[in-house]
Amino acid sequence: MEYIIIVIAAIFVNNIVFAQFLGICPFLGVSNKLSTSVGMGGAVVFVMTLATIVTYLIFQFVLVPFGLQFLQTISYILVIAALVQMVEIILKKISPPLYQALGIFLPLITTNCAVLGVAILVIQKDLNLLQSVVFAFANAVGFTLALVIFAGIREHLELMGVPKGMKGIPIALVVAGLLSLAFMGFAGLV
Amino acid sequence: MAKKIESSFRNMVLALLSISMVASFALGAVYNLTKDPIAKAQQAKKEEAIKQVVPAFDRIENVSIIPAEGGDPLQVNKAYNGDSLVGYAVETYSDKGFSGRILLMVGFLPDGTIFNTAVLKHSETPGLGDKMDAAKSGFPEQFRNQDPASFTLKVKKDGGQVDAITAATISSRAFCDGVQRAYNIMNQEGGLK
Amino acid sequence: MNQKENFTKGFIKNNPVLVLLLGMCPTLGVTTSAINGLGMGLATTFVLVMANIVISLLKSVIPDKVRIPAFIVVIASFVTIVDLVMAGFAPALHEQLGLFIPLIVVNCIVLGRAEAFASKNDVLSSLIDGLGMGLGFAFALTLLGGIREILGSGAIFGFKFISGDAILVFVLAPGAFIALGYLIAVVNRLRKV
Amino acid sequence: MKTFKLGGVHPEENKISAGKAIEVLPLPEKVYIPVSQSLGAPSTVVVEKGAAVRVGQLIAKGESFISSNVHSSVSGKVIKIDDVIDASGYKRKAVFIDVEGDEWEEGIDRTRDIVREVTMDRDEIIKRINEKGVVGLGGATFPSHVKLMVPDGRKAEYLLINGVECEPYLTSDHRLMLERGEEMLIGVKILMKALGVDKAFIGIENNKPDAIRYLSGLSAGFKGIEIIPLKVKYPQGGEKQLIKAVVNREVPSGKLPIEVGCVVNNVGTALAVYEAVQKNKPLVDRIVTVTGKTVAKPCNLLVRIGTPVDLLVAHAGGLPENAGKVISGGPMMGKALTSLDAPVVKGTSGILIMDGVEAKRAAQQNCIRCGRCITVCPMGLEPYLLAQLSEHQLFERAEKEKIMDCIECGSCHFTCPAGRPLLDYLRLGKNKTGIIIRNRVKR
Amino acid sequence: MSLLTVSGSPHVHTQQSVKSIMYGVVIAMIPAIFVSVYFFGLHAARVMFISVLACLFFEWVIQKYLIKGPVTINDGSALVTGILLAFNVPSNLPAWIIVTGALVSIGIGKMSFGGLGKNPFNPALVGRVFLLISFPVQMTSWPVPKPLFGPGVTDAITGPTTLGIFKEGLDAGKTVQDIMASPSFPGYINDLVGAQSGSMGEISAIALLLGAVYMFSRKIITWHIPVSYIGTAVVFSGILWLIDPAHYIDPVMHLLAGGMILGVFFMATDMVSSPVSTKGQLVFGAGAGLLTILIRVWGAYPEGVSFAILIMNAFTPLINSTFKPKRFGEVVKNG
Repeated sequence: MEYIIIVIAAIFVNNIVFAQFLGICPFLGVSNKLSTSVGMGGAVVFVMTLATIVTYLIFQFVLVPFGLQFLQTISYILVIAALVQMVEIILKKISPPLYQALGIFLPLITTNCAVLGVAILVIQKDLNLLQSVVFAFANAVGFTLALVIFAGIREHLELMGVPKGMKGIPIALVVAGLLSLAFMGFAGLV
Repeated sequence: MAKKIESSFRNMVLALLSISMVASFALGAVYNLTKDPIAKAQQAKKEEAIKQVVPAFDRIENVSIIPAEGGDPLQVNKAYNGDSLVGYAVETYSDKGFSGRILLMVGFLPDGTIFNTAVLKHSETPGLGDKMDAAKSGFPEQFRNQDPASFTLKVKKDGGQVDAITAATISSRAFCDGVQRAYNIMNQEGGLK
Repeated sequence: MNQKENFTKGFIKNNPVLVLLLGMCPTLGVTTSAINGLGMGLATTFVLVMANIVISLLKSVIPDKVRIPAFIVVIASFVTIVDLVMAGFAPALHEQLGLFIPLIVVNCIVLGRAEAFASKNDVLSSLIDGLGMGLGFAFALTLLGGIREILGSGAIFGFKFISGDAILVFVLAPGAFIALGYLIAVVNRLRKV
Repeated sequence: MKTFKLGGVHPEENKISAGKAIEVLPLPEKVYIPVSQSLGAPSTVVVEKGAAVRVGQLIAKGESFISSNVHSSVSGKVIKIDDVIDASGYKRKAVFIDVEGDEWEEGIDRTRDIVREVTMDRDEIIKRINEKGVVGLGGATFPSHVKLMVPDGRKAEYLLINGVECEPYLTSDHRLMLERGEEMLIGVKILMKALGVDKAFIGIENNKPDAIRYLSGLSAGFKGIEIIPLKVKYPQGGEKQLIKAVVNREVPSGKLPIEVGCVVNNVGTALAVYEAVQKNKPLVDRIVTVTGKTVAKPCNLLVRIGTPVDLLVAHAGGLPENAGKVISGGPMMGKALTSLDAPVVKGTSGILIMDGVEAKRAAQQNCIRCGRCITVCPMGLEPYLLAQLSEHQLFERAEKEKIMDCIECGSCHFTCPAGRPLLDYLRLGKNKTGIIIRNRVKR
Repeated sequence: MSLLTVSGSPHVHTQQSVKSIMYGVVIAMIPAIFVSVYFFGLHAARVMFISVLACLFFEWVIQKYLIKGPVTINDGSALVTGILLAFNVPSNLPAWIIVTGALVSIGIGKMSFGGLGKNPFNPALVGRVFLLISFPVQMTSWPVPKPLFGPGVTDAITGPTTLGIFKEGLDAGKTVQDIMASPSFPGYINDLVGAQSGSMGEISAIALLLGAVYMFSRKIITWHIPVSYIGTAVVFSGILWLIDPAHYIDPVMHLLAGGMILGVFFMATDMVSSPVSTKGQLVFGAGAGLLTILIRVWGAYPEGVSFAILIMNAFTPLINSTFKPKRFGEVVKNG
C-alpha cells in the first residue's frame, strides 16, 4: 500500500512536471513529436531509476560515513554524467536496437534536472532504498506520461494553426498550465 | 581564441584530478566556515518557535518521547525560568494534511492549557491551507488558552469546537490532529501536569 | 564586442529566460513571489559569474576532451558554496528555494555560458558576460515572480495592496506556466516591433 | 434490405425526371468528339482533316493495353482536329465534324429487333467489345474489355451489375432499365459468358420500385441473373460499396474487385455490350438526363457522343435565368462546366442545372472535429485529418492514413457543418501522394 | 458563360451548420436555465447575463484587436461557453469573478489557440476549474434553493451540495445511511428535479435530460460518450457500493447528485475537445467516468466531473491517433 501511494502521488498528484517543475527543458524541447517523446520517456525511466539507485548507495555508503554530505551535488552530477555515458556504451554493445531507440536521448538526460532532482529528493524525503527505487521509477513514469500527453496535444496543435503570437513556446506553456490545472483534480487522492 | 590543448590520457586525468582536488578542498573549507552558521540558523529557528509558544524562559531541557499509540517520537522541550517550569514546547506533526507532513510546535503551560502554537513546516496550498500560519490568518488564535481537556480539538463539522479555515477543512483537521498528538504526549507523561 | 554590449545583451536582446528559453525549471519553480525570484536570480548570477571567471582562467589548461566534466565540477563547486552560504546566512530564503539551489548545476544557462563564452574569452569579458546573463535571468525571474505575486496574492515584494484573496491560481503550479507563457508571448510581440 | 455498412449519406433524391421516357435528341449540326474518352492512354487519331466519315466509323484507335477506340457518332466531314474544353475543364484533343445526313457504316444492325441468342465465344466477345469502344458508362469510363480479362491466378465468381443510380437527380439508368430492360439483360448474359461466371446480381436501390418489379419479372427468363433491391444510400454505386452491399465481401485496400471474385459493370455498359456484340454497333450514343429544380422540361435524352451540351439544355427548355451552375454528372460527383460548348462524352450520365443560391458554397469555418465526415465516409477514413494533412503538405502521413483509398464520393464534404472543402483538399492530397508513391516505385 | 460557378464536387450540402449545432445546444439548455432561475431567482439570471455578455465581449475584442481575423461571435459558440460557464458556478458569485472566468474561458481556453475548433480543452471547463482553484471560498458557497414564488429562506443562506454533504459526513466517520437520514439531506426526488444546493445548471437532472433528448433528436450528439461515461461510472460506483454500502454512495445517487448529467451530455460531448471516432469516444467516456468516481470517492474535491473531463480532453489527441475508425478493406487476419 505504501508503495502504491508513492506511485500514485508521484504520477498524478505531485506530477514531476506539472507540480514540481522538474525536467521542463526536455518537456518543452522533445515534445514536438509523439514518437520521440515516447523514446525520451523510455530513456528517462531507465536512467532515472538507475541513477537514483547509484546515487543513493553513494550517499549512504560513501558520503555519510565520511561526513561529506556537502559534496552531494558535485558527486551526484558527476555520477549521473558518468552513468549516462556508461549506459550509452553498454547499450551500444549489448542491445543495438534499444540503443537505436534511446541513444539520441541519452546525452540530453545529463542536463535533465529531473534526474538530479529526484536523486536529491529521495535523500530529502528520507526514503529507504526500495522506496527510492519506486519513487524514482514512478516519477519517471509521471514524466513520460506528461511528455506523451503533451506531445499528443502539440502534434494536434501543429495541424490547427495557432495564432502567430502564441506559436511555439508560449502556447506550449499555456497548454502545460491547463494540464497542470486539470491534474489538480487528483489532489487529495493520497 | 585560446589555443586548444592536445588531449592526452595523462593530461586529461591530471586536469580533472587537480580540478576535483581543488574543488573538494575549497568546498571543505566553505563547509567548515558555514557549518556553525547553518547549525546556528537551525537552532535559532527552533528557539524562535519555542519562544513563541511558551512564556519567557532561560533554560530548555529536551526529552524525546515515543507516543503510546506508536509513530515517530516527539520532542518535548521543557522550558524553565530559573528553577520553575514555565511550559512545554512539543514538536509535533500531522500526516493528515493536504500535501505532505505538517510540523508544528505546540506550547503548553504546566497546567495543560495551550499557550500558543507555531507552524514549523508545511506544504499546504498557498492561500488556503497556509492560513494555519499565524502570519496569514487568525486561525491559530482560537487555540490559545484552551485546555484540550475541555476543548474538543476537532473542527466543528466533525463535532468539535474549532472553526475550520474556510475551504481548507483538511488542513484545519490536520492542524487539530497535530495539536491533539502533542496533548496526548503531555498526558502520556501524565506526571508532568 | 565591447563590454557594454557584453553586459546588456543578456539583459534584453538575449535574455536567457524570455528569449533564449533556458533555465525553465527554476523560472517556473521558485517564482511564487518577486523576492523568491530575485533571490534565485542572484544566487544563479553568483554561480554564473564565478564559474565564468574560473573557467576563463582555466581554459588554457583544460584538455578539450574533458572540458565538459571539468566545467561541471567547477560549476557544482560554486553551487555547493551558494547552497551552504545561503543555508547559513539566509535560512528562510534557502528553505523557500529548496531543491532548486542544487539544481542550478543543471541549469542550461550556466553550462551554456561556460561552453559558449567563458571557454573562448578573456576573464574580464567572461565576468561581464556572466553578470549580464545572470542579472538578465534575475530580472526575468523577478518580473515573473512579481506578476504572479500581484495576481496571486495581491501583493508585491511581500507588501499586500489589496485585502482579501486574489486569483490564487497564479501562486500555484498552473499559474506559473500560464503567466510565463503569456509573458513570453508579450516579449515576442515587443521584440518584433 | 441490403446495403453497405460503413458510412454513407442520404442527400435529397430529387429524381425529377424519373417519369420522363427517353427521347431521341435530334441530330446536331456539328459535334466535337474528344479522341480520348476512357481511362488510360490517349487514343491515336486515324482520320484527317477534310475526310468524310460515317456513323460508326473508327476515328481514333486505342493502341495501349488500357485505352479504347472512338468512333464517329455522325456522318459528315472532319473540319479540324483541335483542342476542346471538355467537362473536366481541361483542353483535350477532339475531332470536329460538321454533320451531313445520317449515314451508318455497313453491317450495323439499327433495328430495334431483339437478338436473344448469344453465338460468340468468350474471346470473340472480348474482341468485339474492344473493337466497338465500349467503356464503363457509370462515369469512370474504364475500358470494358480490360475488365473482362481476369488476371492469372484470379477467378471471377460473380458479375455485379450496377443499377443503383445513387446520385441524386440522375435517372438515365432508371429509364434504361425500364425501357431497354430485356436488351440490357442480354448484355448481362454476354458479360457472364465473357467472364465465365454463372451468377449475376443486379443491384437496384428501392427508390426505383418499377424497375425492380419489371426486371424481376424479366429475369425469370434468364438463368443465373438475380435482382437485388438495395436500401437507398449514397455512394452505393461505388464498386466496393456495391460488392459489400450485394455479396458482403470487402475489397482489400488498394486492390481491385477481382480480388474477391467480383466484376462490376454498369447497366449502361451492359446495354452497350449488347449493342456491340449482337448488333455490331459501336458506342456512338448514350442516355443523358437533363435536369434541375429550375429546368423547364427535365428529360432523359438519347444523345450522340460529341453533341455540345447547350443543345441538350435547349431541348430541356433552355438555361433558366437564375442558373448558377451547370454540372456534368450528378450533384455529388459531377463536374461543374465552365462552358456549355463542352461535348457529351461516353461518361456523361447527366446534365444538372442548379440555381445561383443552391450553387453557392457555404462560407468555410474552422473544423470543429464533430466527426461527421468520419461517420459518413464509406471507406472508413478520417477526411478532416486527411484534409489537414494535405493542407500542411504532410503527404507521407496522409499515405499512412490511407488517403489513396478515398473514392472521392464527396460524402464528407456534403456533410461538413463547417462547410470545409474537404474533398478539394483530399483530391490535392491524393494527387501529391500519388506522385510520391510513383516516384518511389520508379526508384 | 463566365457567370457560371465552377467548383469541385459535391455540389449539394447538408443543412446542418456549425451555427445550427451551437444554437441547438443553446435550445437544449433552456429547461435547465428555467430551473435555475426558478430555484435561485434573479441571481441566476444575473450570473448568466454577465457570463454570456463577458464571453461574447472577450471573443469580439480578441478576434478584432489581437488576432485581427474575422469576427465570428454570432456562430453561437461563445454563447454556449457563456451559458455553460454560468451553469458551473454558484448563483451568488460576484460579478468580477464571473468576468474573470469568462476571460479565462475565452481568452486562455479558446482564443489563445486560435478560436473555435482549435482548443484542446473545453473552454467553459477551463474557466470553471480556474475559478474553483483560484476562488475556493466563493466557488463553494452555494445558496440554498428556494422556489421563486414560494415561501422560504433568504438568499443569503448557503449550504453544501449533495456530494459535499456526503464528503463531509463520510470524512467525519458517518455512514451513508446516517447522512441520508438527516433532515437537511435533499434526497433522490429533490436531486432529480433540482431542489438542492449546487452550481446553477447542474441541480436538475430532469431538465438536463430533457435537453439531452432534444440534442439526440436533432442529431447534435451521439450516444457513444454519454453511454460509456454513465455506464462506466455506474459500474465502478456500483461495485464499490456493493462491497460496502455504508461508505460508498449508490450509483443512482452518483448520477443525480452533482454535475454528472450536465457534464456527460453538455461538456463531455463537446465535439472540439472529444475524440472523433466512435471507438475513441467510447474510450473517452469510459476514462471520464472512471476518473469522475475516482476523484469523488478518494479525492479532495467532492465533485470530479470537471476535472475528469479536462483530463480526458488532454488525452483526446492520443486517443484520436490510437483509435482509428475501422477502415474499409482493412486486411483482416487469415483473410
